[in-house]
Amino acid sequence: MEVDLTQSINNNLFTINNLWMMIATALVFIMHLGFATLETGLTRSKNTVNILFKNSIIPALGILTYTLWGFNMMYPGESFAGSFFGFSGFGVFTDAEGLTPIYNIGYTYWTDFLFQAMFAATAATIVSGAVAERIKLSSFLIFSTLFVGIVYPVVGMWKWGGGFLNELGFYDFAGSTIVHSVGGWGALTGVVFLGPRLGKFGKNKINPIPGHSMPLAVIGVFLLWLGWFGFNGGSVLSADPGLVSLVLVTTSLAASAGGVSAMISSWMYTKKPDITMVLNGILAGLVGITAGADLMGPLSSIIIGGISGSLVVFSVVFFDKMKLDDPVGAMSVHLVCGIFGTLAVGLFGSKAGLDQLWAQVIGIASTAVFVVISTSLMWYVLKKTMGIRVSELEEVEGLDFGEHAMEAYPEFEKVS
Amino acid sequence: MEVDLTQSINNNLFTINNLWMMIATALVFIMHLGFATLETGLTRSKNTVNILFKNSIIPALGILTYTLWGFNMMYPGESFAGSFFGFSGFGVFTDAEGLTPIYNIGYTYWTDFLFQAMFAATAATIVSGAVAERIKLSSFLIFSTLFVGIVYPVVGMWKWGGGFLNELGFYDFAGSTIVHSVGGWGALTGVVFLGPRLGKFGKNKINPIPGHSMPLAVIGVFLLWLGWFGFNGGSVLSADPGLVSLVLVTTSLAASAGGVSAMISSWMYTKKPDITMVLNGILAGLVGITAGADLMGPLSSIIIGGISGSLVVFSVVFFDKMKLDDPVGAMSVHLVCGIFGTLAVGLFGSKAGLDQLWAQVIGIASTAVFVVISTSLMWYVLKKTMGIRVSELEEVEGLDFGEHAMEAYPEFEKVS
Amino acid sequence: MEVDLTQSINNNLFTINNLWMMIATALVFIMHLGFATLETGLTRSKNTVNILFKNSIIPALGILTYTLWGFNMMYPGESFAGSFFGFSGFGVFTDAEGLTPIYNIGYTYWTDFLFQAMFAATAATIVSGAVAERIKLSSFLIFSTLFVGIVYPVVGMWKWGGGFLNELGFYDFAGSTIVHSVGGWGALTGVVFLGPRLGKFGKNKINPIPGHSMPLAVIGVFLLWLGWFGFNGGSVLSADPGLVSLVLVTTSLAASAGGVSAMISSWMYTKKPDITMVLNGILAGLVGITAGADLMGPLSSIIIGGISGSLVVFSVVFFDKMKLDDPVGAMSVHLVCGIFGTLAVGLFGSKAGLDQLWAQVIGIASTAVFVVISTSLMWYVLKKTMGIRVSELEEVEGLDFGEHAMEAYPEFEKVS
Amino acid sequence: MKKIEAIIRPHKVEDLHTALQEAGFNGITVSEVRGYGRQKGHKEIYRGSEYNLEFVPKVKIELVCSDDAAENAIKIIIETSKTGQVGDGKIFVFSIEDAIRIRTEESGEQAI
Amino acid sequence: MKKIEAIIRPHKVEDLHTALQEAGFNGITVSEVRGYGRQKGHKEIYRGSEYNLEFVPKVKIELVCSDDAAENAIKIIIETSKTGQVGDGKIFVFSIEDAIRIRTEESGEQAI
Amino acid sequence: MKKIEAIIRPHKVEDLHTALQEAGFNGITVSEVRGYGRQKGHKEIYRGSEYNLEFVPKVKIELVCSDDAAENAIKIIIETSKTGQVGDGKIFVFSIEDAIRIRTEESGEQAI
Ligand SMILES: Nc1ncnc2c1ncn2[C@@H]1O[C@H](COP(=O)(O)OP(=O)(O)O)[C@@H](O)[C@H]1O
Ligand SMILES: Nc1ncnc2c1ncn2[C@@H]1O[C@H](COP(=O)(O)OP(=O)(O)O)[C@@H](O)[C@H]1O
Ligand SMILES: Nc1ncnc2c1ncn2[C@@H]1O[C@H](COP(=O)(O)OP(=O)(O)O)[C@@H](O)[C@H]1O
Repeated sequence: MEVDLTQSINNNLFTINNLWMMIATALVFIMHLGFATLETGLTRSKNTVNILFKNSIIPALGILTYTLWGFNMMYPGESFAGSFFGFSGFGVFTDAEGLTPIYNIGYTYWTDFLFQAMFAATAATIVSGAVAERIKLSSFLIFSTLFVGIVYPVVGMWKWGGGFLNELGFYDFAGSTIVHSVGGWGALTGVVFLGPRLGKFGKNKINPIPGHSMPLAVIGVFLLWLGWFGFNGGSVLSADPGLVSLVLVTTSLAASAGGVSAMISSWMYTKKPDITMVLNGILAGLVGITAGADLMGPLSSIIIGGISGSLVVFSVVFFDKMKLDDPVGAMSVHLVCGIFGTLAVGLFGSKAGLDQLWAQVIGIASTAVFVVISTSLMWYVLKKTMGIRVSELEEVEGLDFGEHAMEAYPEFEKVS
Repeated sequence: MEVDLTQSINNNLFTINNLWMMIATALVFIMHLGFATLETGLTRSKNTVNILFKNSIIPALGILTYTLWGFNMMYPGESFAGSFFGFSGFGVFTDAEGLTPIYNIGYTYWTDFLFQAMFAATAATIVSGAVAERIKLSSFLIFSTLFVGIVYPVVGMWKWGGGFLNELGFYDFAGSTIVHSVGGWGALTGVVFLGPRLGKFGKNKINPIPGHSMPLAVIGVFLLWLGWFGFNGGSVLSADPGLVSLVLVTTSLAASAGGVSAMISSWMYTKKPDITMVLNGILAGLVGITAGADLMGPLSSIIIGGISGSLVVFSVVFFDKMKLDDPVGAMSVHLVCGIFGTLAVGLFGSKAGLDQLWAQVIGIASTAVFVVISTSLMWYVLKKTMGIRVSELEEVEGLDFGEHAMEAYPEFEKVS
Repeated sequence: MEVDLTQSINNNLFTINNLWMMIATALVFIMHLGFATLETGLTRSKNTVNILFKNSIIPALGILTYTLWGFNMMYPGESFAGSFFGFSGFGVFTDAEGLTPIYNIGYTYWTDFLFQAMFAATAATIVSGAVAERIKLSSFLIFSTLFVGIVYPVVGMWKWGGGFLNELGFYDFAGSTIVHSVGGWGALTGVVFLGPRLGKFGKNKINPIPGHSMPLAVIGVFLLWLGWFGFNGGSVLSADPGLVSLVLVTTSLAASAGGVSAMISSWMYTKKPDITMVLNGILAGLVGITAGADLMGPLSSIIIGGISGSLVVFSVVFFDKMKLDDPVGAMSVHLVCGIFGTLAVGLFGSKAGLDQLWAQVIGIASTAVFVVISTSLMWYVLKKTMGIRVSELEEVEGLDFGEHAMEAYPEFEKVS
Repeated sequence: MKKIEAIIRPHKVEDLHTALQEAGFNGITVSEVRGYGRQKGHKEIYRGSEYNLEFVPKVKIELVCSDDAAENAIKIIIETSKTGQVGDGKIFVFSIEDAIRIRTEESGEQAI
Repeated sequence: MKKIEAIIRPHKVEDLHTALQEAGFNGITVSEVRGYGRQKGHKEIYRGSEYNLEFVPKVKIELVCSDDAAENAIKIIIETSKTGQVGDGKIFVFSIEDAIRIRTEESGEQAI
Repeated sequence: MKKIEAIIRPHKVEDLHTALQEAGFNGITVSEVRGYGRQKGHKEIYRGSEYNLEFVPKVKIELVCSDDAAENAIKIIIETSKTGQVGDGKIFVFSIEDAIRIRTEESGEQAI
């Protein structure tokens, strides 16, 4: 009888944990809308249909790829895993056990799969922003499918699937490296292979190309912050009250500090408070805290967020100076702050120390090497075969005409 | 003492289940914003205030009507129910028992009521999109009130309230028929009685009337997908880990497959990838899976979503050919895919079989007959008395002027 | 052994409760996006960057201030609290006990803190709308920091921190007075000190200044309604099934009744149904029910919401007549309906009675006195030192140019 | 050559465009304007206050043609744009010194 | 008849409109333009880079009137639109061959 | 004095503006229009139906200058705006009776 009671209690805990993980999944899902509106807001209206199209279809493609093979490549299970690569077959499937605490006290097999699938698609979405306003749709779709389907799960397996980075002691709570800088490196190679948008860099002159709708950008950032509650909070992998609530606090403090610090930096640097910098600062804080969101206290979170927020301001300016054209600042947010956040695990919080720092450096470096090489290869092959950039005329007229024969705001006379 | 423990454990389970049902309620609520932005985005800006007005007031009216009598008409309880109609009195009320597991292990009386009330209003919102840009506001409000207050609860009672469709073995998990095709039939009769928008059909020519804002449409679809986690996931009526997580997976897979399949179909059909088709494809997949979201595995979900996604593309074209003018594609999404999804229960998944298929056909047919007749009557009477269509001049100038004396985007010179 | 079981059961309940409180926190967070879009929609596009900036940075500043000292000022704990003021030191910190049911069966220390921090920032956001389109950014940021950091926690402590209003029997469930009318009084003094926008009041003539985007306003109101599920539902401070679900029902019924009643009032008053009034009516109903959301039945909720919805319509007109220029109607919604809602606790529901009514009046009055005096002082000092209003030229050209050197919608030719 | 400017109701643009095309006018330029005239604009309502929106949305059509063709163009504009209600709009006729086609640098009547 | 085109500051439109109305001018057409001139536009900032927004938002007023009334119209425009700061704008005066009211087909001065 | 109106491709505005500035033309007015001409517009697709978007986005440049300067202005416009593809646009030249600078009330060539 007592056994029965214990099991009921256990089942209840399982149900609670699983409930939180499902909600976290929904929150990560809504990040895709966040990315869609942010990227749309920060680009020109003549490319809006194109950006919306990419950001609507990527989650769909990502979830399908992950179903077909990605999940089993990233989490192959012990019997199918090496240190660098593993695979346990195509498709997703579970027996009855997968729906009980025997599978995992924190979630069912299905929740596990869906939560990870939502994560996977975010990596490709990060690239989407950086290459916006000039990339060919068909090439981008192929790139994204390979990126979500191969590059992301391979790196993910190194750490979360039990691969060599995990053995090595590398720590990345919710993916400053595994998700954000993977996306960031893919963005960087994309930007290099594509080149800047027409008119972005004059001789000795950087021409800002303002995005067409600040309200959309703000909607995006708030939705991303909201989604991050699931991204980081869900990475606890249970509803553990102390840990999840700590993670939400560190996440929010880093976001707040990132926003305020970016406001101050940009106000001092350009003499005017720049809303796009505040928005990027908030995201920078979020990315920065992601690797160690469960290890930090309030003060460390504020410091990490604050540093990230300033970093992003100068990073945006730096990439502009390097003539690397990233319309939405994806590299500054996800790559630069992803790296910083990963290092921060060795510098602040309960794991700080030289050994840890070294493990973090190895994690960052091996990810960099693999993603840069594999994505460069992908871009190279795509460039040589089908081409990755739209024609000049198409770029000038807008990708909405060229790729979609459609306008995002087709009205001419409002009252016609 | 053990009894006490068992009861505490039971109470905890009740609290968890109820928590999920409340969250599902909130998710279904946000679908109303999804409908509002989707319909606004797919119509012209001169009718934007009107559409926003309808979509803002419908949930309010729907919830109130449901409070006053709808809930008790749809769920009359055994003692007040016939096979076709039941009613247990006006208003909502519960004693203390309604707040304990004795009422239901999955939710309190209040949660039950509110979850169902949020559902109810969606049916009317479906109609709103199809009749947009030409319907008289006052007539529409009367229609909606009757629709949510009578048509929807009557059909709902047939199945979910324990009526004849339930006895017959008809299966409709979360309402492909009971919600979506009910809305869809109401949309169809509305479209027939109203006629097309001015200028939509020339001689031998279909004139597309593009919606004014694709970002709004995308926001709408993502919010609807999010809301569907509550719509389908909440229809489990408890937080059962295995079942709810399965439902979220089948829901997401069908949505993804719907989007991808619509992309492919429209790309092949018109030679360009059409964002509005991808959006409708996602919704089509969601509607399609709704009847059997708890019965399918991953593969069946992908197939059902995929078929729905193609179906919607050709259905939009078909209704255009039939000169049935539906600005947002509500009939294609909710009616066509609602029917297909209901049939799919007999074709795929754990209930597939000829008997089941037959039960599904009867459910679809009886719903069709009742909704078509009752709504036709309503439209007919409204048309003969107060009229259902605005004047030609008002339609040309926009309903925002005529019905509201207001503009959605009133700025002329941005800097005045 | 039984002790162990009891404790496990207790821990499960703690985990559930805490889960709901974290979700409520996320819902309150999203209200900030609701305020941002609502206020942006109801103002002119030349001030859009400015409004978005304020609404993006306020939550960040608010959360940080609350971390540094606000939380400890509002909830000082018994040992540090007087009747009117208390403080238990800087920063947030907890030992292991704070993460167990010993701290509180409903939530961990971290959840407690974050939920309250999200609440705090809403008070400043309320002011932001009323003073929009003419206030100097730097002065507003200082005002907001002091407002969230001092005014709000002091009043909050009177009731929720165990101060004199609590002892007196004053009742304010989720903050009709403590949050909304605090914000509302701050808005009123701000409006008085600033004066109306240029061109708002001609001689004997009120010139409406329409907001630039109704879709944004609608998005805002729906997000606020959604957030209110957390605002009111979370104020139960546990996941108690009966109480939370009742609160969600009363909240939704009041919102619905508010919307419908505002529709009817405005339709009768101006002969046209006014969407902005419906939106304000929904918010009015929400504010009105907030003080007694756990005390009312369905009928009282509908009555309270209905009265609030009419009140807001006539209040907007009244403030216009008094030449108090409030671009978004913040005073009508938050102040007027905040007061009414607080009184409603003495008039309807389970606590109704003369004694209670008297306690409510005292709570309203003491809040009024303190907030009006303290904020007037702040506005006065700011006005005399750095100034609180932008120059006439800046106001005419828009604050986006003057304060930010940026445009919200910078495109001139859409296709350039 | 003449330049004809017509201020018309927005929903008449398509009909006019079709009619002009059929009559052999192969180019026009269209822009969005707001007009004030005898047609006094709508009463609008915003948050409980009424106000008069004095400016009415109109469309301006610009058409350059040979002196001979002008009369016909004017006829077509009147035919398609007239509803008989106040606010139908105006036609203004200017003489123009020269027209140049940028692509070919042709000038005069060849250019149009 | 004359056509007067004035490029003015956007926030002057309402005053000008009122003044013209009071002086008996019963019709104008207004449109949104961007101008470049001695007034050099704003410095704008976007993501850490400054740039000069050279074009300034302006409003174009078009007014057709009889030869006699033109002088008065010009006076009114100058009076209401002048601030003395660079960027007040310009008035251009054209002669116009004919004006037609579409509704009535009246032409010449009757039409305006 | 002359008024030159040019209808050009939107993405040519910046180049033209720079070139005019360098040549000493210190003021222009720019507005957004849609044009129909030999360039026949795009095929667009919406929800499975194709349609032809006949009007193409163009920009109208208005420039007032002295009679002597007109030729040079025209030359510059042609040089910077010509791509040789159908749709490059048109230049129309008008004579203008007077120009007045509102700020100073100067008139004639001083005003521009
Ligand atoms: N004197 C004028 N100068 C310039 N535009 C004018 C003038 N009079 C009228 N218009 C334009 O013509 C439009 C229609 O004129 P209105 O007087 O309202 O009607 P109608 O043309 O039927 O007499 C106005 O909205 C305005 O744009
Ligand atoms: N030569 C010109 N041709 C056409 N428009 C002009 C010309 N010069 C100025 N403008 C218009 O007049 C506006 C005001 O001119 P500007 O030189 O800035 O100030 P001001 O009129 O005070 O001298 C400009 O923004 C432009 O729209
Ligand atoms: N007769 C005309 N009257 C007014 N505008 C014209 C006329 N013809 C052409 N345009 C304008 O010039 C633009 C370009 O003309 P188009 O015939 O397409 O190419 P091209 O100038 O290369 O011959 C058109 O889009 C239209 O705006």
